[in-house]
Amino acid sequence: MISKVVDSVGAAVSDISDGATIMISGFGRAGQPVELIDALLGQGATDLVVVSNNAGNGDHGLAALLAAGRVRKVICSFPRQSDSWVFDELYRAGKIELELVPQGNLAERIRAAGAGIGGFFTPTGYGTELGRGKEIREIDGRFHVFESPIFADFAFVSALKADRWGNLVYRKTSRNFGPVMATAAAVTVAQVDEVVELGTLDPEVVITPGIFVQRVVAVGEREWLAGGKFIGRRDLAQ
Amino acid sequence: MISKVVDSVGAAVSDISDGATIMISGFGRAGQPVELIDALLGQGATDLVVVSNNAGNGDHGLAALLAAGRVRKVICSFPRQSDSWVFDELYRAGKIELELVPQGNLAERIRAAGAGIGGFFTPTGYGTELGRGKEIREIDGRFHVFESPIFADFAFVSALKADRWGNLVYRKTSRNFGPVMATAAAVTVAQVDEVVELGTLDPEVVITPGIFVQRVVAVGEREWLAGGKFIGRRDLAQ
Amino acid sequence: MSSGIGRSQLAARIARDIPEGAYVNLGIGAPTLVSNFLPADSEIILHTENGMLGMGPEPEPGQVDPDLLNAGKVPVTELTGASYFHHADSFGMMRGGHLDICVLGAFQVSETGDLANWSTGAPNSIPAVGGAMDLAIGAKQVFVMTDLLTREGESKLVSKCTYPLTGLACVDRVYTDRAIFEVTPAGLCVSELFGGTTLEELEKLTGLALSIASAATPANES
Amino acid sequence: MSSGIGRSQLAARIARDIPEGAYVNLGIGAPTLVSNFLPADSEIILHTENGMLGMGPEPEPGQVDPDLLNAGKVPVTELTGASYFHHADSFGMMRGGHLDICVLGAFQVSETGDLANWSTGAPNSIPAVGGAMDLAIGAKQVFVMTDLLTREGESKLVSKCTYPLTGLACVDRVYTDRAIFEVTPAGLCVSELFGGTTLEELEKLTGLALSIASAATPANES
Repeated sequence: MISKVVDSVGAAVSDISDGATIMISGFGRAGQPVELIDALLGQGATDLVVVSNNAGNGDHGLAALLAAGRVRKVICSFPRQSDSWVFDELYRAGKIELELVPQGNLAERIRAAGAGIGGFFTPTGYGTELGRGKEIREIDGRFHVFESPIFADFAFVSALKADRWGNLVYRKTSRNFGPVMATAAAVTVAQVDEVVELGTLDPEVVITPGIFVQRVVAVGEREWLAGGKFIGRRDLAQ
Repeated sequence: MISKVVDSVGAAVSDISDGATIMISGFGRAGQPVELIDALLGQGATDLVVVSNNAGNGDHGLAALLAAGRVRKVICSFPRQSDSWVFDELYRAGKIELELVPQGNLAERIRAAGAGIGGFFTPTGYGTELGRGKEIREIDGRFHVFESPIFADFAFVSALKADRWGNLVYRKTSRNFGPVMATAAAVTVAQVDEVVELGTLDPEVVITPGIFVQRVVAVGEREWLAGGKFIGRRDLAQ
Repeated sequence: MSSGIGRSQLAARIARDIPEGAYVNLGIGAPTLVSNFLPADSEIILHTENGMLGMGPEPEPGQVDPDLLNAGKVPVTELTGASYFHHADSFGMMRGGHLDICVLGAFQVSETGDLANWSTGAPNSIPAVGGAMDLAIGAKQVFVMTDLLTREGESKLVSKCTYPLTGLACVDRVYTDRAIFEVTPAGLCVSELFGGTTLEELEKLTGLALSIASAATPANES
Repeated sequence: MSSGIGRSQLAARIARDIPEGAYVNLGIGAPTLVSNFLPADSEIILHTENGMLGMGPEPEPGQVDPDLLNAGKVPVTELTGASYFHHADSFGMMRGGHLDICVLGAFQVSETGDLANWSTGAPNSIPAVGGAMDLAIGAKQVFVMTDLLTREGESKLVSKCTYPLTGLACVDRVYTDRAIFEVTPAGLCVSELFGGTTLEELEKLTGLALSIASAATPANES
């Protein structure tokens, strides 16, 4: 019997080595796999490369990992946020590398890695600082920049539900980078509210097929849901 | 109020011009938009380029369009089937052009058109007749072939249900090329069993968002369903 | 000298140019205001690049859903007819030219429609681009919404951008507090004047040679 | 001279090399037989390139669903735990190296693992490739299932393919009715012999210099 379910977030991240490249889903706080990041913080791996849309909010999750000096480099589209003080300070102090990638190129480069595409031409970034030094090609009268796939050793994604085969469904805009990151990593770890019985997820609505997921760990229902139903929540900061 | 619903398949295809490029979803008979093809047959446009995985089965649908001499060129991965006699005869008689594309490259080239990718490198086809004459690049020790997007003037897709915004859901493996073709055409026409009230389709399970669909036409429930429930069917040939 | 119109008036003016049925992305900041002025009885479908079509307004108090944010990470709601998709699909939608209109803010727009809106290039700033470059090159029509002048009184319309570019020749129209400018092969053309502003004033404020559409003159004279 | 094993026996032998939990694509034709021999008590997840994981066996009579076909356009069923996806996602899955094993038929396989299985190059044939090239280069392990000889008695294992290629250096192992061959940097290595076949016979039938794995010898001697 196949079971990708692991008992704890600690077990799910135990074999991550120093120097690993880790993709972390989420757009701001939505879909950020906070429990897995916290487990990684406890696990101790350092010199990490993190691929994520943002570079941490407040003092928790990814920001805490950065603050602990465990991340050598961030590949992201939007590190600067109202509450990205941890990254800001490290960056200004020259203590962290940044590869800034336009958001669509970031998503597409991750997809390319997962889909076995060796590289692609995109109009995004042509003529800008972020296209500088890259191969340029005119295609059908429009200039394009060549972009390469981004692979990872691990991907952390945050989904709503999984079954023991690793099939995943997400919730609203917390889906964001999860489905593409799951395809691009050697080992994808999904944290979910709940592991459901095989057969519970409708095959038509599985967003990430289990082939892309190596480990599943349940972290309990998100606090703005009760029994799968939205119950409201005062604000985002809590 | 937005409504992409048109009353008849005839109205849905009325403005297709001679020389148009038309994508037709389906893998064999599954997901083939037969009613739209039949309407096109009646409509009269000729000198067409058809992009489809196969080149017609039996004497109906795409095969009938070919038999009527209305198709100048087929871009597909697998024209030869046990019942592809119409295409076979035209091809042997030199009466139809064929661009043969490996199936994954076909799907990815269509996706590229829809996603604004100017071209991409794929390992598929390298070192074969179907990669011959194409740009080759070694990437990370592996040889790749450069492939270009395929656009269309119209896409015909077959889905299960639509709403008036053009959101679509499919059924089982009849999904196949529909979702990517819908993104790659100037005008996408979806034939569906049923047009449902806006709000009936769960936003989490919409496979083709309405932005990719310009016209929707209901053709009645497929004969192996009754009230949305599978009722069985004797064989595929009927 | 004239004073132009306020930001809300400008948002309302932009909203008038968005037809029913349009798929629209409203950029972070001022462009978001445009949604307040879209007619309630016409269906316009808002896209947010973090994976949704059919985005609705901010939620009622107590109804904030942390899984339902817009590109500015502000809580939003879901309209009837909405759909969700992942980031690669969302940006494919943008890059593939499927959005009808996007409305963006700007630091500078050049006479040829180059846009600079992601970085001032200030030495100590944290660079962050997000989806700006994808939006700038992706939508069928790119509208810019901005004050004509910076706080320091410098024109945001320039002959050539000095700030880092977001995209080349990508802007179609610039809505400012003083006038609306069309980007044409012959340079910027004023199509509407606000608050008594004259073409001469605009040329003085921008330092650019501007043309004026014939339809724009009556608005100026009235 | 020995006679080798039958097609069902070969399918059963291949099935033994597929571990529980593997994601597997079985090519059209003979490889489909392998599914009949996968142990009922172990979960192996079958992929069909027209958009499904968790493919089940053919349906009961009267239960044919025209919307549920495999890559050979044969009606199949859906197992508990299945999922559907579109063609670009399905081929991304293949090309991206996510399938553990695919089993393909062949016209020819070369000593270096080149595969020819889509066209005989016959002048009047209709060319058709389908997903063969994507499967050949995509899976982590590519197994070929074939008779060693053609009906005309020619070896399908060759020093260099003469038929049009499907993929270069893509085959890992060839299961034939006479023996199993591993593709190694040093050429083909026999890892198992069937039905009394000897290495000498194989070298004579194929005209190739073959090596033999030490583990293969007992099977030969027994």
